[in-house]
Amino acid sequence: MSVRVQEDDFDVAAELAELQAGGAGAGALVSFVGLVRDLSGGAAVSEMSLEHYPGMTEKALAAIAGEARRRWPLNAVRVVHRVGRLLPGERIVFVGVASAHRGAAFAAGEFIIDTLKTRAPFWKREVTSAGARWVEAHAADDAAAGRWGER
Amino acid sequence: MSVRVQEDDFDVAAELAELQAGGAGAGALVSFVGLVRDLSGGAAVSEMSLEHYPGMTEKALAAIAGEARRRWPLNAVRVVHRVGRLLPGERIVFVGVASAHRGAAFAAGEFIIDTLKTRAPFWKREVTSAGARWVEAHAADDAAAGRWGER
Amino acid sequence: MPKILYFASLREALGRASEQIELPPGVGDVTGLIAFLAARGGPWEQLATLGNLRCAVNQEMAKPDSPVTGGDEVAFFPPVSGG
Amino acid sequence: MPKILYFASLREALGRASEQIELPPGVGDVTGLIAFLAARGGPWEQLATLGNLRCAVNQEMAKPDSPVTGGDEVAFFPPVSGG
Repeated sequence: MSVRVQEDDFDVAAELAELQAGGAGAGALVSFVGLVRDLSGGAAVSEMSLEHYPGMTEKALAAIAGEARRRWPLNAVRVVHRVGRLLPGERIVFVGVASAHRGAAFAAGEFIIDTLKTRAPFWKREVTSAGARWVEAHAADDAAAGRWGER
Repeated sequence: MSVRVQEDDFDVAAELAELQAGGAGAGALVSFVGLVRDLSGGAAVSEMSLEHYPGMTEKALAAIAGEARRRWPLNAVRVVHRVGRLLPGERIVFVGVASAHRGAAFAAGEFIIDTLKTRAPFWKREVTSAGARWVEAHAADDAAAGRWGER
Repeated sequence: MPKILYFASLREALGRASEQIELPPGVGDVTGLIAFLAARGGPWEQLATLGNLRCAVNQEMAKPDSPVTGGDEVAFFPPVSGG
Repeated sequence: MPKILYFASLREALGRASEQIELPPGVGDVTGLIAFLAARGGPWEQLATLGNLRCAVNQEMAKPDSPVTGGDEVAFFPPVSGG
């Protein structure tokens, strides 16, 4: 299990290779990559920045990954989340899960990103043609995380 | 939309880069990689081979990808499936989906691999310590594909 | 003269990957073709008895009553197991 | 002397990223700390009025009745929006 928070971009191929290497016996690798979208509420996004709570972020990510490992039979979990300034099209987050079976890998991957969106202390600030603004939490994210129930 | 059947291994990073390039405006990339497991029914697998039905395979994969695009708002879909001789740990199949939103990307990715398992003409033959045998279709695969209902 | 293809364990059991046959009079669908081939006896009988035999006509999954005509490509195979 | 941290839009609104305060007598939980800080007036009042204020104590999500003592690290922030 590996969780990282960093300003630099990550190498998806390297993350998947580590995931596979760390997940001996796995038959399924599921990855999620979140990208900076070029539109937000109809306004063109020129850049965004991600603030976080150093220390708590890593703890929250490790807790979410650990919860996924308790819920599903997983061989390996990797989470990388970027912070700082990001441009449209850039990668924001990587979630990788290895399991013997694909159903568990898909479910755990979706659980991790859904839960991260509501429990990990990151805040997005967008610069759009309409000015800069802090992105509000989405009700859809709360609903998505709520699907997974209480721990 | 791209579907391929090939003997050669594929480069996951290149597939993801193409997926992202072809999915302008996407905020979510979900990928699935299926690997040859080193155990099958408790027996050690030394190698396997995948037979397919040239022509029908590509049609079936394109039909499944097309169905996914009708069901979910997707920016891009890529499927690569290998055939021929494969060793434990080797990649068998890649499914990549790009969408504006992660829920659609996860659902479509899982739909494609679940449906591929029951509708695309591939047959696995394993060589284990107990001898060579054709892998029977799994009831679990039928159940997984059945979840998605009729088209 | 439909072209018939056999795959995987069925190909091995029948010792044949493909053949081109003359469609006999009265055979117009998958069920009729299976009965005609099974009548060859020996390993061919399993075409009629296998509970999980799959068939494709012109590379689309077919049903027992799917029509078969002279120019078709018909494939028989066990349930698929890819991915 | 708990350490208080403020993040994102709240940090901007309060013009402060962190501070170290003397915990006043009688303040023993998150609700009490919020009341104490809101009493500073001006922008600080929003700590008491924001419907979606989030709080963590020692880097774990906290509730209004979560205890706060001298050595704690307490953080206030808006709902998270990462990923």
